[in-house]
Amino acid sequence: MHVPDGFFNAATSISAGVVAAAGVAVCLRGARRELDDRTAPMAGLVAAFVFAVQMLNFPVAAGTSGHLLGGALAAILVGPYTGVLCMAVVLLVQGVFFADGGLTALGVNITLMGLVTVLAGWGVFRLVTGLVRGQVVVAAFLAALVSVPVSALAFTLLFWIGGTAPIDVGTVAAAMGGVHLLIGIGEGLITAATVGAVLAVRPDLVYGAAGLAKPLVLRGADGSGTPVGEPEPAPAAPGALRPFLLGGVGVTLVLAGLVSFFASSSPDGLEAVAEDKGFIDRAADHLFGSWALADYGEVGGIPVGVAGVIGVGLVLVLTGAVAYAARSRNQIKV
Amino acid sequence: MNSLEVRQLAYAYPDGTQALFGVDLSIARGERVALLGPNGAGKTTLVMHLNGILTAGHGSVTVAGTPVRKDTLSEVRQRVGLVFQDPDDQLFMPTVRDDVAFGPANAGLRGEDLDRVVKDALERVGMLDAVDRPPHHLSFGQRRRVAVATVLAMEPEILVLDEPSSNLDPAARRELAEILRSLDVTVLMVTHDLPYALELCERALILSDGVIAADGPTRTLLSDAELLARHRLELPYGFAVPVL
Amino acid sequence: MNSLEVRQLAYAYPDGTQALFGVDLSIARGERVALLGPNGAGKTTLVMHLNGILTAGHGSVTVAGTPVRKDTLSEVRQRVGLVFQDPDDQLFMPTVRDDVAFGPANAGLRGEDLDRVVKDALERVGMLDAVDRPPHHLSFGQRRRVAVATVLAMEPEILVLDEPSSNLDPAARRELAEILRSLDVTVLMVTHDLPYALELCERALILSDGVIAADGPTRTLLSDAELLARHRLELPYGFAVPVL
Amino acid sequence: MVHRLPPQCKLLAVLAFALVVVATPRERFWAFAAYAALLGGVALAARVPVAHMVRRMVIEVPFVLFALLIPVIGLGERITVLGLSLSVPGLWAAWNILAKATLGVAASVLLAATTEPREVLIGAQRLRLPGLLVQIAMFMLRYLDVIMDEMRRMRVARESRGFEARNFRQIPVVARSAGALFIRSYERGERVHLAMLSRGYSGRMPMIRDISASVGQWGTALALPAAALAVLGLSL
Ligand SMILES: Nc1ncnc2c1ncn2[C@@H]1O[C@H](COP(=O)(O)OP(=O)(O)OP(=O)(O)O)[C@@H](O)[C@H]1O
Ligand SMILES: Nc1ncnc2c1ncn2[C@@H]1O[C@H](COP(=O)(O)OP(=O)(O)OP(=O)(O)O)[C@@H](O)[C@H]1O
Ligand SMILES: [Mg+2]
Ligand SMILES: [Mg+2]
Repeated sequence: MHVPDGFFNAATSISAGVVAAAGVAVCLRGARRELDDRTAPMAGLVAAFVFAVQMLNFPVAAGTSGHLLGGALAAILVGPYTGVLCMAVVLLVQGVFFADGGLTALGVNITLMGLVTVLAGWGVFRLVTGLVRGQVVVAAFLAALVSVPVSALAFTLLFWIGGTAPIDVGTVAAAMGGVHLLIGIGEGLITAATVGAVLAVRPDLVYGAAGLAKPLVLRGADGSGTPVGEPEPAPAAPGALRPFLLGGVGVTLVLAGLVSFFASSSPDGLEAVAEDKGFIDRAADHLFGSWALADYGEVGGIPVGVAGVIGVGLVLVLTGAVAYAARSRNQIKV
Repeated sequence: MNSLEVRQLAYAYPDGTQALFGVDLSIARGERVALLGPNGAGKTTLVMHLNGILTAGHGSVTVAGTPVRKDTLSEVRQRVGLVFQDPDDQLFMPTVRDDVAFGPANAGLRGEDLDRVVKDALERVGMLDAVDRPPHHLSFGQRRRVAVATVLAMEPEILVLDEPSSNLDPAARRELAEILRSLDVTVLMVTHDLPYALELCERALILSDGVIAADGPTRTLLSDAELLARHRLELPYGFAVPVL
Repeated sequence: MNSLEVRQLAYAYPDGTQALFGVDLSIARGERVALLGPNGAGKTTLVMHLNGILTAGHGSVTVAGTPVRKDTLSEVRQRVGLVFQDPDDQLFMPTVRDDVAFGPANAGLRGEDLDRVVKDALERVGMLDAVDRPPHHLSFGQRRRVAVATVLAMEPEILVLDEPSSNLDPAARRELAEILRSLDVTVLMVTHDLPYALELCERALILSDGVIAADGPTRTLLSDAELLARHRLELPYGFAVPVL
Repeated sequence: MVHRLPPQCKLLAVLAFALVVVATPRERFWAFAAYAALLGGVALAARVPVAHMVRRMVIEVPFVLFALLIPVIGLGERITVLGLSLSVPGLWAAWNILAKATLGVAASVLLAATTEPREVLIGAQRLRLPGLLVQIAMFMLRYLDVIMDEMRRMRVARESRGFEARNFRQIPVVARSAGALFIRSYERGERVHLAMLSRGYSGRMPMIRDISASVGQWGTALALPAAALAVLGLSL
């Protein structure tokens, strides 16, 4: 999904650049709180890891293949602020050294693959860990799963607003969302496997899942042991709904903000929307019905934020349901 | 004032494995001390505390009178030079030259002085020819030598070496001994090579199961076959402690 | 039929450094041979050709009559067990058990047989206690032992070891010698530990600057101080070649 | 000469060039030809082999495919080309993306081919990119080596014990090693970082070489975007 130069018009590229720069600036301040003096090496390592696994292509149905985005993984391992920084650096390095993603599209790329994936991933992660305490791996799976289609929908939306080609946003969103839901499953599996493995041997490395330290033992000359030191206090249970809401609202705000911000640069799109009265029906129809890009010739354009917001909402509801199911199963077991 | 003072040091790795169970030792300025012990005894773990790479879970470490704490780390690291057991952990720059220059450059050295220090350190370990090669393209023994050079270039007061002679060819092993003897610094050397310990160090410590099990003149310890055997140590076949 | 046949083997690394300049050697079935030589001589490079990790730039390698080629690789690797110089190159699975089981499982072993083989190999190197720990959380010496176990578990016909005794504690060093003596396989062992070579191997090769510089009974080579000195080899201080 | 220019000059030049390219209206065919010629000139002066350029530009392929799809799914007026019904705005858009993306990729490849990554980052620092970002990027490049190395080691280790990744069923093995890879490289990275700290690292790479740029060097570097801008001006 690395957007090259020339994909978006200049206004969109620059506006996205402003959004990205603002986001990164906020994260630069927040990151220091997350990791103190180890920020740079830790983030660098996660960035390198994300970069490396982005080269792992896995097959998705119908002859396409996807690769890891890594936003959710980064957020879970080093926290959301540092996570955004990691993604920004990955994209920067890819753009500058590997010509992967255009230099003028850096803002778009950071917004879509950094800000959106991290926010969506982290929001879902907090929601699920808040609902079912200790299910970090499940939460990681869902977070990663959701982050991919959300990012794809954001891309579609942005392209519809400020892209250099006219498209039918509904069909493209449906197609993009569908394919990326599948890619999201791959993303979710790899993320869950990685987080699970790290959790098993270095729980201290998973942000927010701080482990319980055993007390140390001192051994005398006779071989007898005396315990010393007090175990560290257990981390406070993450607040259930509030962080999630913040995350979810954040994602929606970013999308909505982008929509209104770019509306002016794309009058044709707006006019088309204005003409199209029954757009909600149409949107639902497209989201669920027309995977095969059947009627692209006929439609003039589809609701702006609506497709995106519906997409986001749908995904959140879905995750909520899955999390709820997971919790009730958990309770039965206990 | 002692160069190194360790009091009741205990440490557990993040995964819960406790490696040190209350280590006590002190080493005077200018002493050369061998640290012996079986695999997994905690030698490397102990050594990593001496310049604050690991932080004591309990107890204290004092280097030349300065306690090792967050706020004293940079001073401590200036004084203690540590050669890691695995040279790949130690070498990280794109060329051998940059790697050896890294420490002195951080200490403020520049230009010709820097070049001279780098050349000197590499010459001592016989790796001057490789100065422009990337470290990860060297043979294992060559990497170990460069690792030693990076630390020599910093001219530390206290030199801590974790199995420096392993993977060195026999001549390099002897040359390293000569270098260490020629320096006027405190040396703590982890080794499984008991003849080497005897050759270089007057005093030896045995670390076993995370505590110091013996401390005394190397010659005395190595003559006590029973003590050695208790800690999985033994003199190699064909070797006899030379009579003075 | 010879276990190993190397003919005119030359090799240059991708960065242009030529490490081997025409190596010739042959080792008969059941022999135990030591490969000696200074740092950077090309020992590791040579050894990596013996199971096809590196591919000959010129010349040929034949293992038990099978030439090492792309299409014979899996057969060759079944026969040749290689213990790397750096245990981190060898261990990659999340637990010690998985790592030791990896080779036999690839060869088709399952269930109880697999468990038995794993347990057996770990017991031999004294690491059975660590069976469920992640290998990268072991001490260096412990990792080296597990690395040896991964290869023992594959029961290869030809065992190639790159400095297996470095970082081992003295008792483990002796135990490894006993294991190697107890196995009825061909052994090629790279080492800088000349007494160890003398103890274990009847025959020795000296590789120097990418060619074989000497080949003969270990005892004879080690008694030739001048030959040794030419190749940066020397017997350690306090060691005398024991009289038979 | 291109190789020796200070990295901050080159970085800024490439960025400015890409901006000019993106800002060029898509109807001005010959402006794009002139840009391509400019890049060709730089590549010639820097002696970057054509084969290298081509190989590195493969990265663009997925988006070329996407661009080719746009005329098919695009909206608006349609024409028929070789029996295919294509959208005219879609065709324009595809051309626009192909031309601009290709030029952008070529410029980046040229930059990467003539400058060490570490230098680019030092240059970026000079251009006031936040220090923390530069540091993260430095560590990323450093650890990329570590991770690639660990990946290679793990692959060799697997293969030398009889593993062949041909079979679909062996995916679990690879998946299991992904987690192990992270921890391994993390812990090695951690130790390397500690080794740096124990040799006095304080968050900034020591400047072993000085890289300040002279006015002349700025002039040389900015000649590229200036020429591009001139082309744009002329084409209006
Ligand atoms: N990163 C780690 N995580 C968890 N446990 C570890 C780690 N490193 C070492 N250990 C364990 O701590 C104990 C002490 O290890 P240490 O590396 O200090 O031993 P050592 O005396 O240096 O051994 P060797 O002679 O083999 O190098 C061992 O039981 C080891 O398994
Ligand atoms: N990956 C590599 N790339 C380039 N050159 C290399 C690489 N590995 C080793 N070399 C070079 O090849 C030569 C032989 O190296 P090799 O590792 O075979 O030596 P060795 O005999 O095993 O030494 P040691 O006793 O130190 O392990 C050396 O000059 C070394 O610098
Ligand atoms: Mg150790
Ligand atoms: Mg070697």
